Amino acid sequence: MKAHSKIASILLVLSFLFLTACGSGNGNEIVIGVISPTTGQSAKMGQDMNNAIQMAVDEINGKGGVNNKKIRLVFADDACDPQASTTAANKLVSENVSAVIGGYCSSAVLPASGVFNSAGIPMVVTAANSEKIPENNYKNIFLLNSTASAQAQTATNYMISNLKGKKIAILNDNTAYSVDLAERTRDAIQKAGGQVVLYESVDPNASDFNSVLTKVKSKTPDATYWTGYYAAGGLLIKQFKQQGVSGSFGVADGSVDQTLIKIAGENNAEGVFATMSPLPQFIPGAKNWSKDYETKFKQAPGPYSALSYDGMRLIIHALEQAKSDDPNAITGAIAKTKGFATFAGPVEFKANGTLTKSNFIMIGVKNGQFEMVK
Amino acid sequence: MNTPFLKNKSFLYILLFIVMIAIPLITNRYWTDVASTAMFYILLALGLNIIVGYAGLLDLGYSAFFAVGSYTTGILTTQFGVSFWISIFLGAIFATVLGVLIGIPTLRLRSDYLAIVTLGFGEIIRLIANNSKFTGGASGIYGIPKPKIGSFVFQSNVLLYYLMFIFVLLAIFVIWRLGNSRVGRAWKYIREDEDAAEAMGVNGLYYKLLAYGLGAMFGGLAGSLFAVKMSAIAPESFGFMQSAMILLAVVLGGIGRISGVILGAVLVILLPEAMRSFSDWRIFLFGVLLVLTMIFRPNGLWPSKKETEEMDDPEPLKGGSKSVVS
Amino acid sequence: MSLVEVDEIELRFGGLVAVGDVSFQIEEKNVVGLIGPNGAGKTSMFNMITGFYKPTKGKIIFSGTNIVGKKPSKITQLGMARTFQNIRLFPSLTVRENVMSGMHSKTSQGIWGAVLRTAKQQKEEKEILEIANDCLSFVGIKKYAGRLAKNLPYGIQRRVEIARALATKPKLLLLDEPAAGLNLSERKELIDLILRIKEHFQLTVLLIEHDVGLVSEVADKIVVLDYGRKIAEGLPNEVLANPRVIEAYIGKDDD
Amino acid sequence: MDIFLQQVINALVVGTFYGLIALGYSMVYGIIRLLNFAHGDLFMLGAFAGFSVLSLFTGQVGFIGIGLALIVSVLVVGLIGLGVERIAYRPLIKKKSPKLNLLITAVGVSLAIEYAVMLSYGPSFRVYPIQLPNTGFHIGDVKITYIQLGIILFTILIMIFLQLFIHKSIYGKAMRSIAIDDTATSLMGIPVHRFIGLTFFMGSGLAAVAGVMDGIYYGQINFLMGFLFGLKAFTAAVIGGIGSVNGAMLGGLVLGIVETLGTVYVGGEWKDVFAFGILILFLVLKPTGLLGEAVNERV
Repeated sequence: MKAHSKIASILLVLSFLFLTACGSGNGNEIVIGVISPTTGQSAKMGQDMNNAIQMAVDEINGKGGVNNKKIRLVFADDACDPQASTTAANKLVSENVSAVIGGYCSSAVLPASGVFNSAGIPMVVTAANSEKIPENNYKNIFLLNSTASAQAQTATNYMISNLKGKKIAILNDNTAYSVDLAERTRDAIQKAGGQVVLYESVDPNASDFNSVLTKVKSKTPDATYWTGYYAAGGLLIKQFKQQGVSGSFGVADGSVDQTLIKIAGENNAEGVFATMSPLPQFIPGAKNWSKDYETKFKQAPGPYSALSYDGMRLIIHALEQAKSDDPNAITGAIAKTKGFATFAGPVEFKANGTLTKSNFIMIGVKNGQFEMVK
Repeated sequence: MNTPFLKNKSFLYILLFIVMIAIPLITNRYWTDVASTAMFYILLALGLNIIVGYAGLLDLGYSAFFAVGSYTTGILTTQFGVSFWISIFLGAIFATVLGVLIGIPTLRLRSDYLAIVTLGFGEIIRLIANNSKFTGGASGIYGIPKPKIGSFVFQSNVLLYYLMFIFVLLAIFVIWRLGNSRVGRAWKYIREDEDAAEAMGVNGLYYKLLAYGLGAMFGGLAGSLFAVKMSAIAPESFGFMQSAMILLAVVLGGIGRISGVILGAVLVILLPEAMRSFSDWRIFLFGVLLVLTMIFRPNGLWPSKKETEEMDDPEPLKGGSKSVVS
Repeated sequence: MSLVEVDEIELRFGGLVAVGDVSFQIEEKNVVGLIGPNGAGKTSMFNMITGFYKPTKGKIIFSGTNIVGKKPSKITQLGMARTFQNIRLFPSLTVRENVMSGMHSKTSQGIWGAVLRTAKQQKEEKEILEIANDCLSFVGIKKYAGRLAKNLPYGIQRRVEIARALATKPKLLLLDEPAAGLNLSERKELIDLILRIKEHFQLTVLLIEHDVGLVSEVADKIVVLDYGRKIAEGLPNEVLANPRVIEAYIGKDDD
Repeated sequence: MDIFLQQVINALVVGTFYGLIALGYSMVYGIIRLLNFAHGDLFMLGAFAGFSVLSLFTGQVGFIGIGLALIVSVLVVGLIGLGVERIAYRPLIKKKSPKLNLLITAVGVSLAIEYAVMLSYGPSFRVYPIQLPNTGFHIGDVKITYIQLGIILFTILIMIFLQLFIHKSIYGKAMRSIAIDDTATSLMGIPVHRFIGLTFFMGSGLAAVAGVMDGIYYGQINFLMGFLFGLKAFTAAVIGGIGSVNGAMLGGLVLGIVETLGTVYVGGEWKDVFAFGILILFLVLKPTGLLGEAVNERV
């Protein structure tokens, strides 16, 4: 008796799930999908992105919507995991979204972009920036954040020209994003006539980097550049200073977070330089926006909030241009974008979906805060 | 009273089969994707069940075999233009060989040591995938083509779902027959009491290796299918969490029994999808579930087999004091 | 002719000599009893013959082959079967499956046979089932065939273990304290069973027992161990009258 | 040469942490032959308990604050360790469940602890509310900070205390006799479960000490930090000989040195491959470790 009632109940659960799955938007609204990590280790980043996207949508809906239709957002959690990401992407496709925005971890964006490509839905990626994404040559995937090679170039220029560095050490945390950036920085430095005295990977889950840093110290570098995330970055800075390694320490955009300074300790972090996509607090025109964001969500915008806000505005702009919510028309309109104004300056795309112009800026830590470097 | 019950049960199995066939036809892309994920989890869980459920060896690094299958298909199809069908075959062979190579020195160890060794080994495989050039390093391999027969390409999710379904049916058939054979019984004897099994002439090491190799093979198969389904693979997918989830699938439904393992795999995939808003609670709840299952229902959620009394020899026997076999 | 020749066997655990310099023979179709007080080295002796312990010195010849250093499973395949002092069944398997394990060493089907269900495999499976049922009937527990081993009373579990050993079709059956924990009527049934086994299967039996009375009722020959050494060997009534044996037992009681 | 010596100092500090966690692993395994998979997570819990205590202080935290954090953390985590034994393991041990079930339970406990902490403290890294100065002294070109010295000295103190406790008190004898035969021990009137509980409490407490010291030294904690550390600690326990107190410490130091040398001569990304590689080598070639005694399994 028990066995078959069990199977029956499984069938019941299954059919229930399918029923709830059905039901999609009606003709009076435009459905836009948001894919970002809202659970797992990067949950905060995803939430910061979602907030900014919601803010842009609320603004336009407050003005009566676009093309006389209101925009409705559908959120899907990719948990920064490739497997969860394809499921999330398929969920959005099933919801008949017109376009998709989001994408924080490159490793999750890679498989998801394949799903959107085969479904013909445009995606505006507002954080992830691995070079592997454009290498697929998908015509409907657009990267609003400059890719690793642009950042590598910005970092190289700063270290070689501004710091007058010759001997550079590069450390990465062995994740897709970090290795990619590290490799490109190494190549750029060598091309610019600098010398890469040490190129190493560290385990981001470890907390003791002294052995690597002793190795760095022995090479007496003029600058050390870290391409990983802020948690390990903070510890590296702290132990870097403890050991008294020569030269300055710099980090890439993944480490630009107030927590980096807290982990490292204010004294240790002083003078650390960073390459970063434009944060609202560094852009004169974005001061008011940051304030609005804080009033609305009771917290400061995250590193990718501004880009996500601009990404959503870009999609709205494309909807207006295309005068349609057909995915293909939106793709076409985004590809044809010319000089669309964002916090980081005017935006347009190359054929592979990356920005024509790098938007990276140099910032540095002063008195425990990140500030623009003049 | 047995016959109507049996009929009822097989009726339900047929119904289940029809539902499984119908899923992509009556639902949307999302549920087809979830169902495909469930399919390949079933395959993984069935494979791990040979090792954990049948032979009683705790393997905490099963995702290593799954990684070998994935990377074999990923590398061969993208860099050498090898057909998927050859790559899945080779993937299964590599996984099996690796399983045997790892098994020879480690299967002599005590069961708890084995658990940690397999865990360490799983991490080593993940790190190799992460640190090596030929595996695409940390960003993995992308642009893996879909399988095809002649000019027919398994392009859509639906076709891939059916492909996986066929593999799952095949696996059920093979593992069910193995489980009910001399080999399957030998595994269970080892699981129940290795010394006693040895005393009955069962070569423990040989059968443990066999279980390990076969389990690895199914892991490799599932890995190849995973690679073509995802089209991009990265080392993140092959960590300890993956191994733990597969283990949970095996334990939750009913360790050692095919129907239980399938139920477990479906639950492990379906529950988090059904409770998306609780997803932060997911792994916590899974951990608690593992503990509760072991304490209260060590044989899993699937109902246990009934014991039967048989008629025979008139000579009555008086039992002594009741005891537990230790 | 002797089926087993134990030749100057020695077993040390570190510095401790558990069994030292013991030799004896087991003649074919005899019931031999191995007795001795607690800690005399009976079980160690037993574990060496069955391959669970490796002796540090000496030879054990079983039907012409030296089995020292062979795995237990290999020794079982050569025709030896054992029971355990503290019953070692496969607890969550049925009694029938337990007894079927005995046929493992007499059959050969592997993966392909199992998956393809070849004619040969099916024949073997049928044979395994038949023999298992026969053995169950012989020890009188067919009724319990479908029950899980762990849910049965002690006396029945003992019989399952003997049935399982019989299913290996052994030349030599080794019983490790089969009477331990049995009540009087069960003990009597056990004596009957051992005699029936000997007669019906024409088997050789090595019996380890604490219960000297039981051994003297069934054994053709008795070997006595004390402190790891052999102190007597011979016909039951001779051995039991041997003053050294009496001293070993009584001296022990006085401790 | 100086660089090599500096690396040895680095290795010593890491090894100290591994050793402290390995102690608890070893003690629990020594007494009930259970591989407490969740042990690394107790270390993590210790770090978080210390975090909570130190967060109560405003302004500069002195030695009193650190002492308080250590004591509270040891008590809290010790009790949680006791609770885990009581709730998750004891029912199975009493039922004489197969070892497989116990191990699976341990994996479940580990996941539950990790994600319970994630749910209450959040998934991101937390910064320890204490910043100690970088000052230290030089021996030649080798720099040793006072914190490093403090950690090493404190650990040596704990080791001495443990040695005395195990060898001079009834506890050590009871522990060994339980390991040999728990039924016989309980027949002799020794409260076996109380001693098992005490072992869990002490093992968990040691992990908590390591957790707080880790938090203070590195300054950053996360709910998953125990997983890798636990594995490494197990490796250390195996290298030293599981069940042996001195072995656990020695194993920790050996592992620290192996990892550091691996980082120096091969590369940081292969560090863990070295650690797990040496674990497998030891288990296969010398399962009793450097200082362990052979354990006979009863037939």
